[in-house]
Amino acid sequence: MNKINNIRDEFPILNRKINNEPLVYLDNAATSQIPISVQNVMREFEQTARSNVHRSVDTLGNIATAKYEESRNLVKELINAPSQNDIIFTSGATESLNMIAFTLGNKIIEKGDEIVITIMEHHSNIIPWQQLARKKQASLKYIELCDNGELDLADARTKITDKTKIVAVTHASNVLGVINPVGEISQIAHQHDAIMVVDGAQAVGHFPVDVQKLDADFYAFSGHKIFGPTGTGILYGKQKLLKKMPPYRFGGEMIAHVTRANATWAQIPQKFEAGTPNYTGVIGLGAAIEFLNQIGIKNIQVKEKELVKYVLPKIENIPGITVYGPKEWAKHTGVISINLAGIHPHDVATAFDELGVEVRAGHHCAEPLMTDLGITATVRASFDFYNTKADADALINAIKQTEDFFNEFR
Amino acid sequence: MNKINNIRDEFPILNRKINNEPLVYLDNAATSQIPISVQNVMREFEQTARSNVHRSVDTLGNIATAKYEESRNLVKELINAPSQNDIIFTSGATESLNMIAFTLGNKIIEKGDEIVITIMEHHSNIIPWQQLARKKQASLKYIELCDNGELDLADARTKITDKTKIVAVTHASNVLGVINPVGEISQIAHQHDAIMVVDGAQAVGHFPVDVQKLDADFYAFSGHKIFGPTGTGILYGKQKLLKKMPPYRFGGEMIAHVTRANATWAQIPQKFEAGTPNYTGVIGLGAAIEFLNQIGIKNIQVKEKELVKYVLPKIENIPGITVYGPKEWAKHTGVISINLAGIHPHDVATAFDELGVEVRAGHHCAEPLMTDLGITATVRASFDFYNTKADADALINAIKQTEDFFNEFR
Amino acid sequence: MNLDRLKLLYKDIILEQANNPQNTGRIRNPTNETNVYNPSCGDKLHFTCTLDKNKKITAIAFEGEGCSISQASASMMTQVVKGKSTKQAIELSKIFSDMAMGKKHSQEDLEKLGDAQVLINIMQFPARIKCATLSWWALDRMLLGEKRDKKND
Amino acid sequence: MNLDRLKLLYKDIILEQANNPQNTGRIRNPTNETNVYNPSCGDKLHFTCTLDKNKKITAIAFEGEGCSISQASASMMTQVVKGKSTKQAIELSKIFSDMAMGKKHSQEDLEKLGDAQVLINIMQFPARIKCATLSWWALDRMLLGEKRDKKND
Ligand SMILES: Cc1ncc(COP(=O)(O)O)c(C=O)c1O
Ligand SMILES: Cc1ncc(COP(=O)(O)O)c(C=O)c1O
Repeated sequence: MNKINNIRDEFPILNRKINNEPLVYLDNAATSQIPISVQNVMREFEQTARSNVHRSVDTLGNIATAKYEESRNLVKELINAPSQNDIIFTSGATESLNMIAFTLGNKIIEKGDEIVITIMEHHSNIIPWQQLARKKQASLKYIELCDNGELDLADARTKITDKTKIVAVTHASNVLGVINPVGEISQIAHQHDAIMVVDGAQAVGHFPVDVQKLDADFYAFSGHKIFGPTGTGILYGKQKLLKKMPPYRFGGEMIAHVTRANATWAQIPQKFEAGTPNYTGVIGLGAAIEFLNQIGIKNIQVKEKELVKYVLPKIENIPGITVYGPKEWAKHTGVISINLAGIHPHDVATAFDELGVEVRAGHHCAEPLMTDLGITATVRASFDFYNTKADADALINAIKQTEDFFNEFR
Repeated sequence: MNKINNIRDEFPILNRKINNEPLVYLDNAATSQIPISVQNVMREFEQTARSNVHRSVDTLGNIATAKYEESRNLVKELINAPSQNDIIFTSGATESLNMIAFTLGNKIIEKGDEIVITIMEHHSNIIPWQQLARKKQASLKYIELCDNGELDLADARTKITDKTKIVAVTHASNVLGVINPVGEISQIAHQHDAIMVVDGAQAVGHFPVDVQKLDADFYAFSGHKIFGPTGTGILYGKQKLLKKMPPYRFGGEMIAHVTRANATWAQIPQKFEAGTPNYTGVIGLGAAIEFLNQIGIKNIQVKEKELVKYVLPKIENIPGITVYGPKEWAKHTGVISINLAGIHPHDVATAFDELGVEVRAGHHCAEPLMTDLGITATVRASFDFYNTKADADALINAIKQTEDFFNEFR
Repeated sequence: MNLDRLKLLYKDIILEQANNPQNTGRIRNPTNETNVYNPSCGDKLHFTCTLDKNKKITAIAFEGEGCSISQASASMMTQVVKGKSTKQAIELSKIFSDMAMGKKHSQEDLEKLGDAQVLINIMQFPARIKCATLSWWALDRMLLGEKRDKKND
Repeated sequence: MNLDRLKLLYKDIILEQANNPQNTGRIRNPTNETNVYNPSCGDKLHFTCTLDKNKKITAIAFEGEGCSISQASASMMTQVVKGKSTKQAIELSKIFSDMAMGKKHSQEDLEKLGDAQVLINIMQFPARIKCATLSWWALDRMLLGEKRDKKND
């Protein structure tokens, strides 16, 4: 745990000021900060071995390719995939999810089929399925929430039927801060021979993820949310499904043989990685995973729990506050969405910003959920392991001051 | 010009050794090196303002968004686009080209239509069109080469007809080192109401590019080939075509409004930038363009010409050498593809690597061109402005030593 | 650590207007209307107006959800342009947008904006400029058509 | 600045075999065949062989283009496995692949590889290991089916 306490040195941004106040960075669900050590790995690579990967017999290309593939291995281990050939590098969770919908989804979904998602999904895990369903005259069904802000597993059992071909569920919500029972939903999906897609954008880096235990068919997440570089993402897929999956994009590196009239594809995973990949980014992603491993994902989980245990009851005690999602801290990730009675979330965020507290206000790319909750936006504070109790206190104070400021007028 | 001479300090990698020999980096067509100043801009951003872009009312998000959009403006100016709303950020030239094929291409191509490309295209500008043509039962036609290694403009006039809906041509070849008359082809395409797509991956950063003068409808290129970070790319498109173009990928940032059943799209260009973009990469890309501007694209062009003028005749004079593409240095970019009689390109590249000379051996993602030339691979040396006459001499020496080594045996 | 600077932005009149916005709802049988959307925060507003034969704005209204800045700005915009000619309205929009961007402008011009001029400090809150300019952009769009789209980006 | 170290890799026998590869072409009516492809350089080779009732390799041939390492390796592989049982051939493939990766192996094992053991220095040229292992991987594929696909990746 000591490692965690000194770890803020790895993130110099945490020492900056915002509007003359010390930065309190509580927007980790949007993007997490990146450690110096990860930046150094990329810098070192760029200054000593930058070279395009694959299809090369020179020393530099060989070093770059080896490092790139080493990151694939680190990802495999991070999520306990059976093989590193099950790991496809993408530009982010959004691309990972689109890739499934546009390739395998497009191939298997037919008129009358059903795709089941949940009402708490991020747009990146809604619109690809929604548009696929529209194109194919299939139907898109939503698993609803219980009153306690959790997913309604009984509803999942009703919505997933033998007509269901794909079930796509977020592992952890970017609005409600709830962790979904994806293992159970996976079982239900498989009982109906449906493919289980898990959006892990808010899960990986916060608690241990084991794609085999979850029995997920696909698992998607982003590098920039796990202390890695932007422009990197991952799609894990079961080999047997990747074998059926047509290529997503065409170009260099993903081919076996090209003639004027046709082309054949390289082996998996290269088949799905057309063009020069974000190789420096992927190497940085590997460094970010090593950073994660060094701290220990379980330590991160404990630290985040501690912060939520400290701050959530305090928030709930402030008059005029609505908290969305589960009310018990034990059921919460570091993501906490709230509203202040009668004050618009953007006005709240501007007030918080005056106090150095950086949160996100808006629909968080989850408009159907907002509609379902009867609101248009929330204020979201999202904690990561490098946040402190002082950050939590600053948030509490910001809420109170903001209420005072706007209520004074009324 | 002095700026150019001291500029190697910006690229520490150029001081490294390969197999105990000083590195002679002649693989710039695959990926160019990245200056320290560009790395510093990204590092500075990551350490002081890293934050997700768009949809944010906090200070950090606002700084990040402003810098991100400033890069868009720099790209606009670099290629003289009419508006920064014509610039879409992608992950690379490959994605840019796929984007057109999968969206507008998919929308407009019908059975019996024709798509015209050239035989010297990179796979990234072949396979998307080839697969689109196959899917739509359209035909894919190739503009052939003249005997002198240049594109046959007369053939272009025959191949492009009123049935042609799309013409896709590389601005400069990544194998032959020839610059194509894309302005003229653009005219021909427009006479037949076809859309002109230009692959600028080997052009931008080497000589001035003006998309309006070329009258290109679309123009694609990659950041990692213009001294920028990996995982960044650009698609320029004429506004009137972008307005007709359906979205490419679905997710966050690209929507106006989402309900359970449907979604509407954000304005151009956000409509085409789904998910968290590679924002740090794009900010680095902006820095790379500023670096380019500081040196002066014309100075780069002059320097590259000088090197080619020096080295090409020397190469041609070595017995047993075949040079592909134009024979005159004046018609050449820094890209020079050769073969050594009776020695396989991979064996050549291994020998060169022993001498510190990093080139690329293979089909260079241009298999149809290789087939057309009656070969399977070439050795490609590609010069950039930071290369020197000493690098050119090292290449000449490497060729001679390699010939001696392998010929001794016979 | 306090919110004093916030008073530059949230003046009483702004919070008043935000809590009791004027000219809300829809005009029946409008001659012009538009939907606008602020991509940086998700606010959506719908505007309707009626132009008479002389291109005078005889009625104008808005509806939709948003923060207090965008609600107040919409309310103040509709109040100041009601009764103005299209040309005058477009001129006011230009003045407002210049003011919001921190460009220089004469006191005389500013006064033409009526209550809306209290938003002058918006330029000190760059993340919120779009909240203030959204309804003026909508006015342009409603009166001039979509060709002015680029302005708010 | 010279090419002395290259002699570790390009021994006379390798260049000889590359210039005059043995067992080229195609077996007629093969019992097994496979296409392999080296994604790191683009080499493509096609292999055919005939197994008799006892699973002995009675004939084997290859065709296709490639560098001198892959040509020599294919030529030497076909020579050493001809007449061997499937089991023996797979064992040789394992020895070769271990050798190429720099794993330890007994002198006795190495000698089973015949001429092919001259490729032992390939491990000092990591970028070329696949050129050497390609035809052995093809052998596995041809004899065992595609389930061994991962090996060469
Ligand atoms: C739950 C969830 N899914 C998907 C995404 C999309 O990730 P990205 O924007 O990195 O592609 C996000 C992040 O915003 C998210 O929170
Ligand atoms: C002419 C040409 N087009 C397209 C590409 C593809 O670029 P990228 O791999 O960066 O997507 C390349 C680079 O390899 C190229 O040389």
